[in-house]
Amino acid sequence: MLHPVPGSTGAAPPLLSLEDFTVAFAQGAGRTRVVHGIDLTLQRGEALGIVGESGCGKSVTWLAALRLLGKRAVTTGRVLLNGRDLSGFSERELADVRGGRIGLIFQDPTSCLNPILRIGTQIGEALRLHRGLTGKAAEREALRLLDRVGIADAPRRLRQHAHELSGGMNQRVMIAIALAGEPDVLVADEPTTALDATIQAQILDLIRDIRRDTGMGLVLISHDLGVIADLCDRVAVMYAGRVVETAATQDLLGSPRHPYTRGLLAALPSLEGPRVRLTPVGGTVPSPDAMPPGCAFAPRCAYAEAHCGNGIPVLQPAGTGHLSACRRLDALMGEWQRQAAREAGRHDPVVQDLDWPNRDRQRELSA
Amino acid sequence: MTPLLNVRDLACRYRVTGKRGETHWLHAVDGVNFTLDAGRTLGVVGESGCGKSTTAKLVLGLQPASRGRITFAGEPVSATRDSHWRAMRRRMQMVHQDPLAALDRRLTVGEQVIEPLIIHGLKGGPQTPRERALALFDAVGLRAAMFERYPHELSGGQRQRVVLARALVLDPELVVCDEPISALDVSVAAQVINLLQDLQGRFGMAYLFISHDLKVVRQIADEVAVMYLGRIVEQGAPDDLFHTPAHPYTEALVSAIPTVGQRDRKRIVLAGDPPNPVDRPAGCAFHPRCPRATAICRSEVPPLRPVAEGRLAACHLVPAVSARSAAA
Amino acid sequence: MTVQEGVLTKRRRRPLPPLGFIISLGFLTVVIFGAVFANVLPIDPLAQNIVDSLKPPSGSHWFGTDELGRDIMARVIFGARTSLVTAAGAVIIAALIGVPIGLVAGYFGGWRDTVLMRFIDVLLALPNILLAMALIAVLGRSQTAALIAVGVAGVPSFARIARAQVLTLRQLDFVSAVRGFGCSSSYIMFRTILPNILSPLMVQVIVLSSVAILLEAALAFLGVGVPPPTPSWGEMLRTGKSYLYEAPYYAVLPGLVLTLTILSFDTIGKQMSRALDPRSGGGTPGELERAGP
Amino acid sequence: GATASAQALKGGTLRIGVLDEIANYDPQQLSTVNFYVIKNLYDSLIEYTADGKPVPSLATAWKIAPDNKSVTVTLRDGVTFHSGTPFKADGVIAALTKGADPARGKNVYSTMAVVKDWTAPDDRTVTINFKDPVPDRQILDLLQFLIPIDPKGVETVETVPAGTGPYLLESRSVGQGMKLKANPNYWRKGEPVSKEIVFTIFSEDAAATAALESGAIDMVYNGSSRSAARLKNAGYQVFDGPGKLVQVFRINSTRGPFRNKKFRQAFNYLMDRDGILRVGYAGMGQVVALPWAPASPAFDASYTKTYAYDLEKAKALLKESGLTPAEMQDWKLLVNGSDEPSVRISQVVQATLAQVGIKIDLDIRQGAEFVDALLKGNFDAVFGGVGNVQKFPSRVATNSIYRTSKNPVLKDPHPHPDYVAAIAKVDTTFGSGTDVKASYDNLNKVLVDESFGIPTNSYEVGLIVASDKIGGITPDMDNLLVARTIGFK
Amino acid sequence: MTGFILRRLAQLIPVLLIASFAIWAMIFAVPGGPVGMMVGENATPEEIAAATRKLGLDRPIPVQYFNWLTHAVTGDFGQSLHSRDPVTKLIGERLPATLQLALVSILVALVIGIPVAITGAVKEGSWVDRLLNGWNALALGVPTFWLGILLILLFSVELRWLPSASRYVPLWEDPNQALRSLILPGLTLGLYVSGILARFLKASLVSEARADYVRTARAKGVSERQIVGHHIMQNALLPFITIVGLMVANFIGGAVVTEAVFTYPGLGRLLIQAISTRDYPLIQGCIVVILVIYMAISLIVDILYAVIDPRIEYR
Ligand SMILES: Nc1ncnc2c1ncn2[C@@H]1O[C@H](COP(=O)(O)OP(=O)(O)OP(=O)(O)O)[C@@H](O)[C@H]1O
Ligand SMILES: Nc1ncnc2c1ncn2[C@@H]1O[C@H](COP(=O)(O)OP(=O)(O)OP(=O)(O)O)[C@@H](O)[C@H]1O
Ligand SMILES: [Mg+2]
Ligand SMILES: [Mg+2]
Ligand code: NI
Repeated sequence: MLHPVPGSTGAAPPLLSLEDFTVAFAQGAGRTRVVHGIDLTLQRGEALGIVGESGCGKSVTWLAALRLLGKRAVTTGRVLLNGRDLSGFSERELADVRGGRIGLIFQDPTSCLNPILRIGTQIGEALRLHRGLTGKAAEREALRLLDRVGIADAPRRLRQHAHELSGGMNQRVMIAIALAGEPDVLVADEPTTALDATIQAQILDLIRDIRRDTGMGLVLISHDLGVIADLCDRVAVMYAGRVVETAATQDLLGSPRHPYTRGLLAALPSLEGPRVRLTPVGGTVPSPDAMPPGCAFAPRCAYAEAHCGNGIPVLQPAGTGHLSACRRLDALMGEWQRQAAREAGRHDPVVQDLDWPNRDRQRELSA
Repeated sequence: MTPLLNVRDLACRYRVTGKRGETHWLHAVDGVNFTLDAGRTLGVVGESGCGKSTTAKLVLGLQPASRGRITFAGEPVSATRDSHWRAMRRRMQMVHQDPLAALDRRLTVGEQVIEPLIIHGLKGGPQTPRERALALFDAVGLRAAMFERYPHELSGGQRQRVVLARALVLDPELVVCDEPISALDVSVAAQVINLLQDLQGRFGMAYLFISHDLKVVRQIADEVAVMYLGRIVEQGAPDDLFHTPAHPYTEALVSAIPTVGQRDRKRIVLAGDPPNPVDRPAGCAFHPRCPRATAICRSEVPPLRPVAEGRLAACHLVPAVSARSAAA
Repeated sequence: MTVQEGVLTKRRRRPLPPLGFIISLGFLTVVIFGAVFANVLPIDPLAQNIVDSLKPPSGSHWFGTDELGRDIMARVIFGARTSLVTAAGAVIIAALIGVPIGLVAGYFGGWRDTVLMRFIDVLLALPNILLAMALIAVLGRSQTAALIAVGVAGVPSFARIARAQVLTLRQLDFVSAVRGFGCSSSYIMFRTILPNILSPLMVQVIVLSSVAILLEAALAFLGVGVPPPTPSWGEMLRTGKSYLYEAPYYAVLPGLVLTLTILSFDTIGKQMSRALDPRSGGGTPGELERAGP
Repeated sequence: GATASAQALKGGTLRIGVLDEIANYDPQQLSTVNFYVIKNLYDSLIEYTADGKPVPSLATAWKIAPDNKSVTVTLRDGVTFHSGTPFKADGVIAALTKGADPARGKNVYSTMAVVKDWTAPDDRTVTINFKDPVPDRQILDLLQFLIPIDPKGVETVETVPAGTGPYLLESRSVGQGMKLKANPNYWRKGEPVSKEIVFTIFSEDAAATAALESGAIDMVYNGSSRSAARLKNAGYQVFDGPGKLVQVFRINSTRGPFRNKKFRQAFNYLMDRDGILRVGYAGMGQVVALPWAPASPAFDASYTKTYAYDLEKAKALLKESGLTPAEMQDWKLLVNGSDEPSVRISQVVQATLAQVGIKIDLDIRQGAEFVDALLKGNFDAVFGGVGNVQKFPSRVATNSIYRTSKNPVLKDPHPHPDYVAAIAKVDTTFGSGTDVKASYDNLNKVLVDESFGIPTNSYEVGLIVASDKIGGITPDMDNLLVARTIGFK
Repeated sequence: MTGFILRRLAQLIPVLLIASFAIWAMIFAVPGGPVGMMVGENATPEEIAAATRKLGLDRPIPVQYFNWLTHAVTGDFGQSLHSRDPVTKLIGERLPATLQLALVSILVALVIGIPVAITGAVKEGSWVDRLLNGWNALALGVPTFWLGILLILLFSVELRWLPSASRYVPLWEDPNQALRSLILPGLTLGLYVSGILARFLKASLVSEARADYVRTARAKGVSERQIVGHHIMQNALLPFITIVGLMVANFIGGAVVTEAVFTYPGLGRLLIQAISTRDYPLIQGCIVVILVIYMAISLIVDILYAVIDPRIEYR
């Protein structure tokens, strides 16, 4: 499937788009910027995956876009919902958007539910706010929603509290609450990270089904490429507060065009194929208040050259619907293609082990 | 040759208080058997609460078992804190999940690596404690300069290296790793996995490697045990086990793993939640969620028995192979 | 994937402490200075001048004189010494008894916990002031008695804090790790756990200091504290209260100093605990403790 | 004499602030805490006027036998106890019996020491016989002290009042106060004036005076001299009765440096009596060097001049004592912590002693602990008020420090035989001649010579501070509160 | 639930036994006995001996304790040695006074504390918050006896509006008089407690405000007002109940100082008086009552807590 490259707008405006969006936190007297200018679009009904290491700004971006981070977070840039900028919205208008146009679910479902209110009350609250339903009508709708998210024995569950339900069930409840406002987009922030593998599969299935039935858009945040690959049409890879690569899922997994994405893929152990030694990305993510100049990934990048330290690389086309923010994109693309051809069938490290403090000793050990 | 670690019919239960103050028994581990040879790695996988960590603590004698027997290099392991128990500590060590939590924020990492030597009074010997600790720093790939740092001044990967160095400083024969990489980022996790493998190659200790991530276990283990509700339901070589799971639970678990490579793979989605260990289902504990359960599954507990070459499974539906061919 | 990873690798710039904290610190410094150097100051809290009794504040007697013509300011300064010495001694006693109780109860649990905590419950159920008065009744009225009584009243709070801290710490991996090395229980309690709970205990020391000063003053106010003629703030309030008509300043001025001292301790304690609570953006216990290096 | 003015007074509810909780209703357990109820719930056999003249009360007449070995009392007719029982000789006998019983006699017991037995020839007459001849004044003191008790209520008198007094107990709330209401069958005509008395207990003098000033109460009984002095200036009425107490610096002469007579005598000069009177009692009272109130027959003002505050004389005596400075210091001054003036004057003495190089500590104790130390003689020195100083001189021996036998402080045998002899002399000298005077002079000389008690000043007890609306206050020899004549102007 | 309550009640017994024995043993360690106070300072040895015998104080301590205990379990706490009144009567007279003061103080504390806490939490970090923090520090730091003195100085000495000495008048008998008596001590005590309550409530409001479910509520589109009123407040009030309960429990015997300042006839002062006169049965009685009430209140709080908070189970 082809997606319009941002900028080459089609007929209708995208459902949701971020333009040069930045987020900073007030820190004492100064500010620490954690998201450094993001451009992202989400078409109606599309599923967009966001991956990246911990702390790269995946959650903050979306929470800040809906102004859910409180006063300490300062944002710039635009957040357009159907072409209207959310930053101009009053708290009231925004409240309608939250839950009404954009539903959110989070990582730890149990702590995300109010511990002393009944499940039914919490679903009912969303129904009242966004659909004006109360009393019997609300209850009927709540039952339908619980049914929809696959909770058996719904009438009883409505009267229970979060701690009486398992994590998987609570995540279903969260989804039901998100669905209550019949939103256009569901933003799911690591919805399965806290859940077991078998439960994770259930939830992912559920989200897929709901999307199929309602045509709702999806922003799925995860650090697990597997989860994203499972559900998303398109992926954006974030690194240190920036989007470094975005492409259709298959495209990105098949031929990653950014050294960081390649490194991420190479570091993943696999259940299939022969067992090979993993190739980790050395070093660690720079902290937001100590960003390297130029490309943030350069200090860890095996392909980095001197000029990577000057100026921040911008996203540039790297194929159809494929953007990558690397200064050496052209050079590397050629190199990788040659390498792929040469080593077809062999499983060799994609990237070199870089910041390994005792590289020589390491060799000796593995010998 | 006797195995390094031999666990027979291990069980552990906790007393829990119910809603109305009544006492229940929670069978966290319920009849676990396995052996582990020196220098080998046994991976243990299973869902949250299936008893992995409890098994680890029992094996190390950190907690008394309610049933069963553990022998370590021929000696029984008990949880009575006597001098024998203390001496045994030198030979078996543990690596925890969250490296930051596993380190004392108040001490430099160097001091913490030396601490076990001090506790065991190993101040003399060919190396001073500091030399020994520095040698291990080197082995786990930490610069000597980091010796004086505090845990929060290191990165996640570096902290886990410190934890490993500390575990190895007493030269243990067995290291129990309880989800050692779950708290780490993907790229850092790969560093630690590699390091674990390298260290085993160099020092030859055995690993009991616990994880809920099948992919990681496959990467590191020589043998895998799949646990479900306090029991091992399947055991075998990782590749075989993950490619041709014998037990329906293993099968579902493997198929549930989202993988980068295969999209739209047919998934077996299990219905329901993992059962409550307080009231275990009768018969095969897995039967309420098992798509293939039959009458016998509801009534009889399936024993863990050989089902193929080097493979054990606890399922009524999988035909057993004869003991002889299994032993081969 | 912990948040701390990002936060802790770099030490953040800490904002300047609030004004109240600085003022409190300044005030306490003055009080402590006065208490320590009271002896070398040219003042005598005991010198009587009966003819000049109950004179309002003036150039020669800034705080006025009391019923025996003694200089109230001199007595307030020496009273600081009584208060601070009693409070310090009491807090030390409370910590020396309470912390081990909490450590043992929390670490071992089981019957030791039950027995020790029942004991603490009894202490707790009796209001501090009554407990202290009962002890003073046994020990006789003296500074030592006041010190012990206030100290014993502070035992439960140390015991409970220590116990609660141990209960959380005991679960933590680094404690299990040390245990896994095969060390003794006392090693874990006193070498591993104790240093790690020092910071919350320090906060408690500050908080309890203000409580101890208050309690000491209250005892003196009720007439069972440090016996006269030793100057003591509470005793001055007690006596001053009966001269409310003739000499209102008598009760008001020492009370003001007492109040400011308590407020200062309180402010400092609060600032410290804020610094300790990572969620309120201060730092970690470890950081505060090693503020030097 | 009060009756005349009582005519002009209106009754009503008299609201009186007091500072103590009563111990009980037993009239024989007379202590300052009970002072405000006894004379209102009970009547004694006779009463004294302020200048010491005996007047009838429940006894209409009394006749002392010529040999001073018995007294015959005629009882008033038509009086009933609160229970309705008519007052007869058995009421007096009940009191005598109780008073002579060491277990129940309480304060009366020691006074009863001179009594041999008693007879009641008829319902209206009681004769009390003495072991030895007893001076007149001492006999009158006994009659004034004897309060008839309802024979039916004598066993429960601690909790249920059993008297004939002008008021009945209406209700009591422990720690808060009590309410008395007028006895409708009271035998004194036109009395009590006020129909109701509400006693409110204040734990502090300041609180009581504040209540008086705010108009919440009409008078304060037994408040401190200090606030009385202040309120007097503010226009309130202050009444001090004849029954003063004398503050005595009591010395345990069986201990430490106090065994040395010269050392003890130095204390006569070490007392800054004026300072003590001012600091302790706001100047209300007199400085004294002998344990007598001015109303006492043994009162002698000259001693006060002779033994005025004089550090030089004191130093000389201290030197004469031959004690080393170290020997002089090793003691503590016991202080009654519940008594504010004591705390203050003890500090004055402490400061004075420091000036002559004697450093001492104060041993401040409260309540039971203090009394315990006092009773056991467990102290080196202590300030304590002595009572009965306005009565027959030998009555001073009812106070523990002045006791001639079984002295709890000085123990037996009495270390000051001269003093014992002087008291005996007073007790056996009858009449009103010069020999009586001589026996008093001798006692005074011995008292200052032995110096085991150093009187400093007399002070008021049972002070009454009243708003100007109040009138008709009757003074009592012991300064007990006599409310029956009090009313509103 | 019944089982839970019974179990908790059963736990009370050993505490009471230990406490009462400890106190009994302790009061005999105290110098001075009740006899002196009873017989007076001028008493003779005979009187002392007679009184001692009469009180049964000449018997061995364990015997005395056992005697007391056998009576106490039947509800008979003996007589006050001093006033000869039954201990239960004496305590019964003071308890309502104490409870009345506790009630008024808690009301004052709640009326001041809750708005302060909510405003502070909502405006966290602003100057209003700082101001209120300062106010709280003041409420906590000003010793009650000094505050009491200042209040007396102002309202009684200067303005003469209110009595400086408070009395116990039952509220239902004469509300006006009762309030006049309660207003100063209630304010003194209430102000102090308001500081505790406000600090505590604010802390729990602030920490609840950081909880994940609050973010969920916002994400649902719930208005800020409702989030505070509905979600945060309800959760924060739960632990608050404990504190309020503890405070009330502490007032039963612990308001001694305020009682002393205003000469209020509370239980605490009765106990102090009993200690000072060595009135053994009264001391025991008071302490047992204070302990029982303390534990009863904490039990009630626990039950309330479990009833209100669905997460708590009866243990
Ligand atoms: N409230 C906050 N105040 C200050 N900094 C914050 C706050 N929330 C997040 N950050 C910082 O912002 C950065 C981005 O955080 P974010 O939560 O978006 O990461 P993430 O990509 O979602 O990571 P994870 O995978 O761990 O959820 C991090 O460095 C984090 O420390
Ligand atoms: N101290 C304890 N008291 C009571 N129950 C316990 C205790 N420790 C563990 N359990 C219970 O025992 C069961 C097994 O726990 P265990 O920690 O061994 O699981 P696990 O497999 O390690 O799970 P996870 O993957 O979440 O770490 C769980 O149901 C757990 O709730
Ligand atoms: Mg996140
Ligand atoms: Mg675990
Ligand atoms: Ni598409």
